[in-house]
Amino acid sequence: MKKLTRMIAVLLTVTMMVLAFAGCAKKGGSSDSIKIGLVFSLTGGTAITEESMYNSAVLAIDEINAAGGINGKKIEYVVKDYATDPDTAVKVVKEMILQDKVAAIVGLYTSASRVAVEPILEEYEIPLVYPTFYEGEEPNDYVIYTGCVPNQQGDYFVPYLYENVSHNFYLLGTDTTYAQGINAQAEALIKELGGKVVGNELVSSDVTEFSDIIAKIKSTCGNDGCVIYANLNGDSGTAFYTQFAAAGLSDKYTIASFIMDESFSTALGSAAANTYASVNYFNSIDSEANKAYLSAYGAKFGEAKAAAVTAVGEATYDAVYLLSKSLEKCGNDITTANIMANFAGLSFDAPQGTITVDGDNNHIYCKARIGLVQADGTIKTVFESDDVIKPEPTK
Amino acid sequence: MSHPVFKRQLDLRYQKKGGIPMNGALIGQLLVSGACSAFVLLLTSLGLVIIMGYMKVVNLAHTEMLMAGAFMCYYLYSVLHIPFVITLILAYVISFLFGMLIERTVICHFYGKMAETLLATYAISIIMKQLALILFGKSYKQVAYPVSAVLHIGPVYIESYKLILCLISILALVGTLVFINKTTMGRKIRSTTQNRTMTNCLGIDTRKVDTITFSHGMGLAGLAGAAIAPLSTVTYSLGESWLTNTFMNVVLGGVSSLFGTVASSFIIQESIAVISGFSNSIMGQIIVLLVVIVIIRIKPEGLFTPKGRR
Amino acid sequence: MKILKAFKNLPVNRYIDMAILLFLLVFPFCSSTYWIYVMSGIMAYIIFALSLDLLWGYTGLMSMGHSLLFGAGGYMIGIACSYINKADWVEYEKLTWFLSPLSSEVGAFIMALLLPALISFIIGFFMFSGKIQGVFFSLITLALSGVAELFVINQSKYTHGNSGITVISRTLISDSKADRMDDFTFYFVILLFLVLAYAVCMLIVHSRVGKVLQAVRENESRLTFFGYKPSAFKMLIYTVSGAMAGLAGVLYVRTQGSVNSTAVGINLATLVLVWVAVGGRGNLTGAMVGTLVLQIAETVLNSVFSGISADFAQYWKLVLGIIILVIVFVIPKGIVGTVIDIQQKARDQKRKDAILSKEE
Amino acid sequence: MSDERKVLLEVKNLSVEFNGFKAFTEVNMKIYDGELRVIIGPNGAGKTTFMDLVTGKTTPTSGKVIFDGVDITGKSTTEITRDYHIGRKFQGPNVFDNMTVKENIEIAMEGYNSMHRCVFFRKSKEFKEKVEEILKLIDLYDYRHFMASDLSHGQRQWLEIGMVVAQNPKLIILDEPTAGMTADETYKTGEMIKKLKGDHTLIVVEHDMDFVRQVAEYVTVLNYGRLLAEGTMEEIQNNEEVIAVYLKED
Repeated sequence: MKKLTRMIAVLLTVTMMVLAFAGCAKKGGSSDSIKIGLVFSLTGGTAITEESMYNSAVLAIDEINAAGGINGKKIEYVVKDYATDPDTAVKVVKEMILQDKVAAIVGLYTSASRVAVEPILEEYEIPLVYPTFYEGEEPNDYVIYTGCVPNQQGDYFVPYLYENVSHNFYLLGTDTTYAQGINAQAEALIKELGGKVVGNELVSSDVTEFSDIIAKIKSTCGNDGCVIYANLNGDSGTAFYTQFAAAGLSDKYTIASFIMDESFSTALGSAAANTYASVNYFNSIDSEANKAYLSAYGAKFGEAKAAAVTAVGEATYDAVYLLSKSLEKCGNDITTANIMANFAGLSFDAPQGTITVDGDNNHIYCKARIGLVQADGTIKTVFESDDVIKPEPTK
Repeated sequence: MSHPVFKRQLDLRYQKKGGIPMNGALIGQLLVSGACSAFVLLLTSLGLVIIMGYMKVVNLAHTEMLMAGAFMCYYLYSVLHIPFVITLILAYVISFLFGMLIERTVICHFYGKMAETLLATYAISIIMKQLALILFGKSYKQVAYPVSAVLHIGPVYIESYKLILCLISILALVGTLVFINKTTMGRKIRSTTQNRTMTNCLGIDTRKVDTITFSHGMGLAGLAGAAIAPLSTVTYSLGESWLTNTFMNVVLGGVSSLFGTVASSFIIQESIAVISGFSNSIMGQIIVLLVVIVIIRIKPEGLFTPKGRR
Repeated sequence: MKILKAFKNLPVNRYIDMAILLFLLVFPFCSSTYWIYVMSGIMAYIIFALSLDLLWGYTGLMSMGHSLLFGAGGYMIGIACSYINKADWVEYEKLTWFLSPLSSEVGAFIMALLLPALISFIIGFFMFSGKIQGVFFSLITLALSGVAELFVINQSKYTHGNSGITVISRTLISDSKADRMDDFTFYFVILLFLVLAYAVCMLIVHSRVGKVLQAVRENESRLTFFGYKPSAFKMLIYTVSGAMAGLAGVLYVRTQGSVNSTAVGINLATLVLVWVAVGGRGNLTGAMVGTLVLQIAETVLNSVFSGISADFAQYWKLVLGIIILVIVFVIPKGIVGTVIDIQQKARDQKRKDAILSKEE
Repeated sequence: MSDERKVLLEVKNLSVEFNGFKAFTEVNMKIYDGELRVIIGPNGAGKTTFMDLVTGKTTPTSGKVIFDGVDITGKSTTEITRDYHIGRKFQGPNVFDNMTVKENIEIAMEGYNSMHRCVFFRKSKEFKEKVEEILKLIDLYDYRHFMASDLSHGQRQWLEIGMVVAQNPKLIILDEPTAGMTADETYKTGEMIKKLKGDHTLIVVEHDMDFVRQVAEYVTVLNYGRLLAEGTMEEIQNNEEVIAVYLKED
């Protein structure tokens, strides 16, 4: 018996040792390729949104490699799942930096995960290209932001709605820093314009039952017409659109949302029809670059998936291309300082039009667009700013 | 640096508002909405209460069963165009059979061991969720409202589908009550809960009783999932949003009485609706949950425990 | 000789403890920085699991919301760090009165242990004096954890909402980058705390208090007939466990370099239950083994599966679920629980034989 | 029995009602210091209720319980056990299953049950000796490292008796100590109880008449929550009322 217990103890120790040594195995990068890391939620709460991001990143890498790579070097990539969990994001980003020795990282969607990995980027001095529109922050020295920020959305969205829809706004949002930020921005703009905020409400992200909020909207907005400025995430957002339409309020009031995108609109169908969206890219943009992007996407992942490509997907596509351009400029001297420096002023003819990295704050110049969701689920651009807009992430 | 106006507004947002002028019509509307929400909550927690109350099993896979039910609704009703009523019945039957499978293969080994059942149901919930992710893909799936009319009663409106949901909820409750209180099987279930050994001695196969109880609980969860599918979109993560609410409801209602669950559904949803009328709905949620806990402290067995033995 | 004999008579799990200690001591010398970091996080989680084992394994109080205390500790550090380093989202000038100790680094560390202890004391006082028992205790703690997550996200003035807070990593008390240790040193700091926490646990469970706690688990009402007040003991252990969970939170946050709302949430609360249950509860070793095994499995699975191919990556959680299910099936008492059982049976048999031969 | 002996426990007009059901009606009883009192009575006679009332598990509707000159009516179980030293053995063996025999006894040991006594507890030599002595008394010394759950039914009964003795109470209440035992074990238990008699006052509630004959000096008979008879074993055996009740039972 004693022998058995001892054997178990020894066995346990040995397994653990083997595990420890297995962890030591180093992969490293080869001389004829450049290794980058992709980190997206392949499982977890936001995996739906991040699917088009991941696909676009792979598409862009394949295209670049097919065109001969970067200065003759192929892009090699590792992909990690952070499962919409900031702690896991920290872990896998560290793994990519320390184990896989990546030169740069592309990915992440949630603000929590971005905030969580920033200290690691600073510590190991590895650049992250963050392809998500978000609430804006003091730019981090190691992050390139290829999504738009509120001043490239709301500054045009709110006045447009004020002019074209109604002077009354009911502000609604998931209790996130993002929704808080843009709703506060909207409130300020509405006051400046002379409009009226009739309601302002945050709900927790697990609310999928909106009876009481719809009742309040109906009661406070009355018969004057109203913009429901609803920045609700994920399941909560789709539930609101559905229930709002079912309550028969779509004719009286108009929903406008930063978060509305093609993955929502194609699924929601008529429930989302005639609602407004605002972001820098819509699937329906009529340009050669966009057509090429979507057809390549469709060929690789299926036509149905191409119809649900969203702004974050396109931003990831841009992110990989911008990164490759920056790496190209580095030549054989690929260091983080060079990569970051080369981003400044870099331009790319993206599917959404030409975008340029602002060297002052690592964000991109892009056009503001406002879209109207059609009954078939596509989003038609109804407004486009004349020129690209300077990003102001701390505004 | 920050835009001055924006900064000022950021400060403002911490003095949270949300309160709006109240009037009779709004209060009436909120009460009606609250009642609808209460029935939805009742429907979604019924299966959980039954499994917890009659079997002392904390079923962490409950909310994933809601999710599975919603997917059944999507594939049967939206894709195969089977009539909605039949879809609901099918959702119940399929979930019932699934519950049977789970009970026979997994849960039956762990009766009376709370930790083990918890672990097993947790593992099942992970597996169910990941399978849904892999099998049904990453996209939002929409189930159209089976009926879309909106009824107006004076100043108060109500969506016809919400009424139907209330009806489904009541039917599920009444059906369960009849099943538990009036049928032979129900008597067996109650006696098994009271005294397992004794029931066994009377020649009743308690294993069969357990299977039926668990399957019925899972069936109800599947039915509820199918019924709430049109309210939102159907995704693999649908279960997550129901976790806190359903468990909270069971805590307040007490596990030994279905009437307790009915009452607590109403108390929770009506108070959230009314409080959110005055202040913001998150604080409403937090306050209600804390009040619930205080109530339990005073009545540890839950609000409505049956007084004597019947 | 006497020592050798005492060593021989130890329960098998003490050998495993020694093996784990040996493993943890050797580990950093043969692993990469990444794995040292991963193991640091796991050790913080082990302290967390130990705190739950005191409560659940020894006292029979199944807290389904233990992360509430873990996160409370973590957030104290987070708030202090963002205030002291003036994070760009901080817009308040001064901390409110009850958070004012957070304006100093040492104060924050003390608060991070005291606040969870206070919270658990209040919850404990509230529940145990009201005879809330069994499944109700579990469900209420579960609900509290859910409420805490909502609350933390809602109080964005201090907590930065759902985005979470960045903290200076790999320091113990200091909030300045200059005092940062390297991964290797910090690993041993955490290991030291782990050994301390383990020692405290051992001290408690082998003391009379520990025996009383086990008696509470076994038969609470019987204990009152021996003149004990079980509620006082339950409050005591809940408070100690809370402080320990807070410590784990601090160490974890310092390893990760950030804290966010998932630290107080239901997800982590359920996870820690799973770790303890998989390892086997009520013997401390189980909590450690369970956490080690499952956390390493999670890390390796995620890494290996995404290494094979991206499409394969989404299967890792499925495999994790299946592993847990298999464990619960094959060894329902947990890994260590089963091993102890085997040894116990063998020893009992030996003693029985001895008694029989004496009688003859 | 002379009335000059010190009265340890006295109940005066003790009654209790559960939802209108009178479980215990106006009972008066005196138990003297150092006595071994056996209480018998058919099912539902109020034996368990009597023990619950004395140990504070049930609060009486009216009447008083006086222990050692102090009114302990309505005090909590913990107080009564700790401050007034009444120990109680339950009907089914009610022990701490997943703890060893020795640990069971140690938990029960007198005087270490307040919080600070537990925190600052060190095993003294006397403590160890006392534990050993009790283990030998209940004949479980060889089994001291066994889990209580691994013992036989009879051994578990003894263990609980040992635990009650470890409390060193002035009054020991034993509820059917021989339930489920073999004849041999029952006899052994009887001898054990006789050994205890000198140092403690004992109340034994029992069904087994052979056992009662073995140990009893003075017997109280309860029926329907009322005191039916009191007297020596001989008197009781010849009491017609008692015979009637017991015959009716059989």
